[in-house]
Amino acid sequence: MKAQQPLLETRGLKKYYPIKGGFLKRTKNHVKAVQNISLKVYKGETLGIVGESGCGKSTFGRTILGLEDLTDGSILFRGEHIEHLSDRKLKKYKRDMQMIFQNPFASLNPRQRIGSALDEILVIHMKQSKAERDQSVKNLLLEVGLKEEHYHRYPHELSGGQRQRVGIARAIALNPSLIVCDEAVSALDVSVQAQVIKLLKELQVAHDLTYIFISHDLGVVRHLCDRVLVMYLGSMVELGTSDQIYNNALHPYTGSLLSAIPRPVPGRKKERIKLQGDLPSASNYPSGCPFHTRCPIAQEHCKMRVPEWREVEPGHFVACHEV
Amino acid sequence: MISLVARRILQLILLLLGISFIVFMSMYIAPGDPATVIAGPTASASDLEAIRTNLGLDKPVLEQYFNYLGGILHGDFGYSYQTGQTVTDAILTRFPNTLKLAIASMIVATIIGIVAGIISAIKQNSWIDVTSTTIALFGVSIPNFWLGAMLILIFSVNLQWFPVGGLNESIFSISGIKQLILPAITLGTASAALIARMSRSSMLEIIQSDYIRTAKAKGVKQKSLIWVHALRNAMIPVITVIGINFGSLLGGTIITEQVFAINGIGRLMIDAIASRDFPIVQGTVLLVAAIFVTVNLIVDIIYALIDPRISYD
Amino acid sequence: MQDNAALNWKKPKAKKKEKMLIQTIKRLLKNKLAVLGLVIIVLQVILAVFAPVLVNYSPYEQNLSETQLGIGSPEHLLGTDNYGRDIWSRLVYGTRISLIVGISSVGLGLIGGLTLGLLSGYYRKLDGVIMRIVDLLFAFPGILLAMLIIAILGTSIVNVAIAISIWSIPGCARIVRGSVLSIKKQEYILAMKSIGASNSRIILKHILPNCLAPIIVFATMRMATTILSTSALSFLGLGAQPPTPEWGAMIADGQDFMWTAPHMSIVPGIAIMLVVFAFNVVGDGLRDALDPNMNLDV
Amino acid sequence: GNKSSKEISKEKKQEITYASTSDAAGLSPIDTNDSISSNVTMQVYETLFIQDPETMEIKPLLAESYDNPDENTWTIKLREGIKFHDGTPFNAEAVKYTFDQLKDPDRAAPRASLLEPVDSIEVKDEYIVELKTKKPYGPMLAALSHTNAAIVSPTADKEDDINKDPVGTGPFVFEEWEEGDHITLRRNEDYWRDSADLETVTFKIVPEMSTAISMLETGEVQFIDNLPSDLLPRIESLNDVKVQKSEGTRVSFLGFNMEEEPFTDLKFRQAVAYGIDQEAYVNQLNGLGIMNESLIGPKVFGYKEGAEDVAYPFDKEKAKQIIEENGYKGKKITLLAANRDNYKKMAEIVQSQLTDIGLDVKIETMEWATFLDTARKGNFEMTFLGWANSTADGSELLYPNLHSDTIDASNYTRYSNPEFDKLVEESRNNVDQDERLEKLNEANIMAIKDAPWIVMEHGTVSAAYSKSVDGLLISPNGQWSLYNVSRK
Amino acid sequence: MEGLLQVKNLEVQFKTGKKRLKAVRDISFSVKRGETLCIVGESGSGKSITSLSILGLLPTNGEITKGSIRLSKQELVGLPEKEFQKIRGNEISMIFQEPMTALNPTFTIGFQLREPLMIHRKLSEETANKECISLLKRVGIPDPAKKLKQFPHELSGGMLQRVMIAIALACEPNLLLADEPTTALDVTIQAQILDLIDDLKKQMGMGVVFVTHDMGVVAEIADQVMVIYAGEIAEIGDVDSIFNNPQHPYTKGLLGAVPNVDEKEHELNIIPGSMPNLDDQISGCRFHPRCPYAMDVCRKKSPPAFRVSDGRQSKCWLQEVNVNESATTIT
Ligand SMILES: Nc1ncnc2c1ncn2[C@@H]1O[C@H](COP(=O)(O)OP(=O)(O)OP(=O)(O)O)[C@@H](O)[C@H]1O
Ligand SMILES: Nc1ncnc2c1ncn2[C@@H]1O[C@H](COP(=O)(O)OP(=O)(O)OP(=O)(O)O)[C@@H](O)[C@H]1O
Ligand SMILES: [Mg+2]
Ligand SMILES: [Mg+2]
Repeated sequence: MKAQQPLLETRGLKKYYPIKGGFLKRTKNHVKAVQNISLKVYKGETLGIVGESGCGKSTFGRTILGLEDLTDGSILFRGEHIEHLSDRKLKKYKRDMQMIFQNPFASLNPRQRIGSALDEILVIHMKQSKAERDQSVKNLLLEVGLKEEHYHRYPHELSGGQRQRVGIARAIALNPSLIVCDEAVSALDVSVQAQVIKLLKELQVAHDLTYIFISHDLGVVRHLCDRVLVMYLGSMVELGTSDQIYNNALHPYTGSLLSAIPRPVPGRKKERIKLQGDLPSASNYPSGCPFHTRCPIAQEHCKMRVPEWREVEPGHFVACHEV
Repeated sequence: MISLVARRILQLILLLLGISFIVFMSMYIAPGDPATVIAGPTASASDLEAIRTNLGLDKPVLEQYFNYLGGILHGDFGYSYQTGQTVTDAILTRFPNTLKLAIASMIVATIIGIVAGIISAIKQNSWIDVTSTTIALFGVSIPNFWLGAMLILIFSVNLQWFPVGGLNESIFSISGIKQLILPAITLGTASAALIARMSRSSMLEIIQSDYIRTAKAKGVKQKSLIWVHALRNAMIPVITVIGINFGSLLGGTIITEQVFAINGIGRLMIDAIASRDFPIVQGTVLLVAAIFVTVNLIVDIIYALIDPRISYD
Repeated sequence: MQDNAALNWKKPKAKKKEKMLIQTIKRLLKNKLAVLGLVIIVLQVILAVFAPVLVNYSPYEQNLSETQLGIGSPEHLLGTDNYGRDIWSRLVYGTRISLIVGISSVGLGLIGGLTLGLLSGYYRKLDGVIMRIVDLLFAFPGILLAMLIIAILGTSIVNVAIAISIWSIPGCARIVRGSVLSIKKQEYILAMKSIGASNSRIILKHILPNCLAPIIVFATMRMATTILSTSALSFLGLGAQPPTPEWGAMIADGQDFMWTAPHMSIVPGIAIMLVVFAFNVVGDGLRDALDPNMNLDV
Repeated sequence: GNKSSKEISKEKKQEITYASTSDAAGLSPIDTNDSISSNVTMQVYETLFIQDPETMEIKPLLAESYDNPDENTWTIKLREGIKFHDGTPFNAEAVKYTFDQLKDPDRAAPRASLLEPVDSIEVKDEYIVELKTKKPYGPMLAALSHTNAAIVSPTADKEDDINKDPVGTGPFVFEEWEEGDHITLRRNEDYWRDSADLETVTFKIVPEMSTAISMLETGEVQFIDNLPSDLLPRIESLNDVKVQKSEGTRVSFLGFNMEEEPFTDLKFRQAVAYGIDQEAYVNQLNGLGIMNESLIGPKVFGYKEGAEDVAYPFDKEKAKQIIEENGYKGKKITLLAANRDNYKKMAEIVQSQLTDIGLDVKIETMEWATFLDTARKGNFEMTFLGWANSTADGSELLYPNLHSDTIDASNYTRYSNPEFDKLVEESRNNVDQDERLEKLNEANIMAIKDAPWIVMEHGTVSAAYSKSVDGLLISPNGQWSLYNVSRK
Repeated sequence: MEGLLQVKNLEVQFKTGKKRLKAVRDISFSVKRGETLCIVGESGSGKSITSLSILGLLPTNGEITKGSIRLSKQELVGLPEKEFQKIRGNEISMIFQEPMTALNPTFTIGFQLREPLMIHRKLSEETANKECISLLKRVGIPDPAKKLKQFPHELSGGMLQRVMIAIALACEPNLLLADEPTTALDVTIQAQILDLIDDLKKQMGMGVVFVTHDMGVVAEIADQVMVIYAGEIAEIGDVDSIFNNPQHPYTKGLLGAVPNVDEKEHELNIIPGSMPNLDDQISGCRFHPRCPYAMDVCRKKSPPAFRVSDGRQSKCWLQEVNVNESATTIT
């Protein structure tokens, strides 16, 4: 697996949002939403990205899909640089990279019927006749477990799970190789979530899909992902196979995350690693290790130096001085 | 906040430049000649020529425009073609009246509009709601002159409560306030109707919001729920409407000023347009534009005051 | 076989679509006020279309010996005006012009306002420029604008519609911009971007339909102002030229007779109010009926 | 007889408020030309001569007498012992100064034409002034009695702006002008005749006539004039209000563009003339208009009874016949009408009447300034115009409106007829009033027959005032003096 | 432990158009002092509506059509609004799901926190402020005096939720309703909030009704669990037996659908289909279309609530088969 060329690779990806202010609206400061992310995603795998809310997971996802202009760094898709392509050239790659959004309701136009929402993608990308498109849409609906009758429904006439299935259908419509799932199951309740997870797995096999799976639900990530990236304040904190992460978490942040997951087993209360305070705001980015302000094992030098990104064991990377 | 004001002033200057140019050009393009109006139908061709030379209208337009701008830089907005009064004087004597009228009618409109809108939102679909909506709809479709004349007929001529016209007494006197009431109602009715509709829909949305439910869960009483918790949020969109409306009110005082014999900017402008008194037209348009922008700036500041999420720095 | 499938596929669709349209209409018809409004509008349209059949007198026919007859005169139901013309005939014929001017100038204003509003809301770079233009339009006196239009385009009823429509543009643009700004943040817009939809498609197919609700309210409220504005413009000689019957002008003409023959201005005044009322309630109803989220089960 | 009325009106405050539809343009007779301004200047300034409001006879006012040593010389003897409000003595110097200013091209006085024929003004003596003309100038006395020929205080004019702060010799002294709102005058206690009864006179600006009427009803104003015919029934229904109407000098007419087809054809003009029923129109004016088809109206010098008989009276059948015989049936014509006065009313009625005789007439209305521009350039087919003849002299009507010299200026219909021109010139360049009358009558008849205009009405002057107002008299040119007015 | 809240045979209906929809059907439960009852169930199953009915805050088109709700001895159904205002925020408090939208954006934290104190405890503004500071300290907010002057948007979600809790606890209520108070928060903050509620419950001896659909959360905090499905109680009982020995097929399905963090190869159990709409006509058991064990009787007759053991009920015909004669129907 590692030998092959990565499907997607990011090198030193940065995304800053300007904070404007003052007379003439000059940029005063930046929100460092994504800091220096270098990552390889291989064909057929599912890469999980976890982290607290606001740590830049979605921004990362949007940036690699070209929905945001990046600040610095490069994105390679199948070995080609795509970060500075014009919209028209990007269109070709857009077919190959799709996204499933968190909120199944907000990600569908409330005034557009399901059928026409799916049809529209085909109109944009495929030169097909109406009949052919109808057939494709029908197949798509069936493939994600919906029925023909849903073709004419409005989003509000579907249940949450069904809506998310539409979102998935939209993502796979063009037969992409990479799908970014941004909190794709977070808004669903467990029983529906299980259905959608199953569907994602089936589709992965059927279409040889690669997923980047963004979530803050560590249970779901555990269940779905081959490798997991842990992010904190826009930076990479730890990366490894899911076994490495879940069984042998090295970074104190990963540890505290894992300890906070409520287990569905009554009476078994694990000792939590409690973090002090809230996430510092991305605009007043801490010096040194971004985690030092809340780290239970922080030392003086953590405030000064940014920790290196080290490979501790094969495929297991971590950024921490104390490991 | 200071930087907001500074930026707006910069924008205002650019806007005024743009407007003055367009006004200048439109006066030039529009048919009608100030000299003919001044001289009247009797004038001979040479009379007209003399008047034109006298007013500087014989020069090329652009030269006229730049002369005008040059004058403005020295605080000289020119002289009325008709009366020879300086534009500044002409405007300053009338502006207080228009301002009084516009502010009074805005107050009338705001109070009536908001109260009516909120009551109909609380009693949604009740007869009060239907009545107030219907009145609001009629309010926007009553021509101003008609309403004004009716008010005069009923309240001035028949009941003799208010004087028919004029607006020259101090607003701090009873007679001054009496003079203001009918025109304010006339001018404010349409705005009141609009504000009522806006407040109603905005209020309806707010009272379904989560935080109102939270307040209820705290045991907050109905009255303070509406007038304390919901009002401030409901006002945010309404204030924009009030701001925009205030701008158009200033432009819309013409008919009210005519009907109530009020010596104001609206009448000055319309008379000036009718007599092609370009400097006065320019002056009044610039003034209205400046006020419009200022009012919108104030609206933005009020925004920031009632909605802490907005900050301008 | 594929053809067959496609055919089967299409059939229920056509049926279903029809049903949706009917459903919207049904939803609208459930709203009593909206039905009342519809009835008024339909009546007005009937009046406009069948004007010649519905009147006994030409709207232009003067009878200087029977001027200012009051309402309920045996020969003239709504009385006569100061030239002895039958007010009912003038009202009926006036429907044509006033409705056309009202609807077309609100329509034109919407086109202008929507364009500016959509562009400035969607493209941040255009926002500053367009909003300054809008400020300019707001601050520029309407009468002067109308004079410009006469100077450039000449006087005609079409130009009236144009002049009045320009007055609606800035308000409309602001409202649209506001909605666009909030709709733009919705996830489904991002979703459309992620599948590579062009900006024009996003604006026209996804943003526009979702910002219609406030526009409907604006447009219906605007009808009144518009019809009344024609009378303000007749002062400039812009507008329907006499003796054309037009409601705004009829009200303005009746102004001097408000004390002696009030029906001359009240009758067209009520006609305008009815139109405004009708369009408003239908607009409100339509907004609700078109909203797919409203659970107005039929 | 103002002394006696003063006794009677002891208890009533001697004040009057007049509602004016618009503001004065200025308060200097030299620099203004509009009737609103002259309403005020009439009370503050005085002219050398004055027209009797009833008889229209011209009498000396500031002048004591005049003499014509020859046709081109006017020697005027002035009244002695009169002072301007600022104390400057009234004398021949003041008259010369005023007239020189009026004629000065640099001052661009709008009514410079009044003294245009005057060549020089000389001071012969402290109280004798001599005007010399190039050609004999018949309407000289009328011109000198024109309000814009009123005499101003030279000191005030040199030192101050009399347009803002007027100084004359009249019965009222200027007190205050709040532009756009009101003008206040006070009684001149040192007036050279008996002082006026009224202590204070206010000109209040009330643009809307119906508002002015309401104010008359509530007593906020006591006096309005120029009553619009449509509102007359309402005014007449008011208690405690008197309405005065009398014949005036104003004429309103339908003018043809004499340079445009088909108006070049006398037949066509005749047909239109036959087709118009002025009586039907005048009947709509509630008595505020007089039907007479003579161009020079009965109240204007130059009118001789019977002149109207040569006009083409209303005869629908005849009109139709001419239209049909000459192939004008269905002819498309645009009727231009300014949005002012009664022009729209005329337009609606005339349009209907001309439609009846087989023409296809469209009305085009315009706002005044645009109209003036358009009409002046001759961009019209036919239009309505009016002429308020403040000097009430027929040559002051015929010369500016129909003489070929004034084409491109005030001769909007572009009528050009050398024979007619000659008659008008003869009436102007003659100081023998009887001969002038003859010439004017001849010219009038010629123009009526030629029909460049169809007279719609001769105006009336009208006013409505509170019954407490006494002694108000409106002269046929619409002007009035408050000198003899009192409240009782 | 004494009985605090008694809900009996609660039924809630909504008016939409001409139809009436039953959102809550015949629900009964009780909560004692110091006890936490968790209501779990799919989205739309009626969890929020149940808790809102207790507080008398149903949406305007909703109404309680049957049943009784008693707080201590007081009947809440049909209580006049004026009386209810005295109870809300005082004896019963509620924490809502979205802290961001549940606080008024235009008022300071201080204002919103002061209010219940001033309304119910009639404190002066000054004393209320002091009280607020100690409340905020109690919910673990650093620098409380400064926070009082801040506006909701200036605080993070976790902070806001703590403020919400402080508001709810201001008058030391006997009963705390928490409607998904942690769903919008991420795990680390969720853990803090859960601990906080638990601590406070112990300190004050409140009864807590906790609405959630997260089984992990339930396991952590519940004493009693009520599983509801499509407006009906599927199963109710103490937390251990519900998790360790679920009786109702729906409860089993729900538990099986939770991914296990500790075991990668854990097979997710899928409940096929989706919850019926409120207006769907379903004969028999409302769960039967999705139930793997559905029998004939399930399609025909709606099951009664079978007693499984003390305080433990399951609304499923399987009970009759399993426990046959020992099962007692409770209505
Ligand atoms: N358009 C934007 N302008 C400015 N700041 C932004 C913008 N979008 C995101 N941010 C900021 O960037 C940071 C990362 O945001 P992002 O949405 O990527 O976080 P996330 O990890 O996806 O959070 P969540 O789990 O809540 O979705 C946050 O601090 C956010 O406030
Ligand atoms: N105002 C209303 N009018 C009509 N139906 C409503 C209304 N409010 C809620 N419902 C319906 O009542 C049912 C129960 O809603 P409720 O909010 O209690 O669900 P929930 O279990 O809290 O779901 P979630 O987990 O999504 O919060 C749902 O089907 C919902 O659609
Ligand atoms: Mg995100
Ligand atoms: Mg809920």
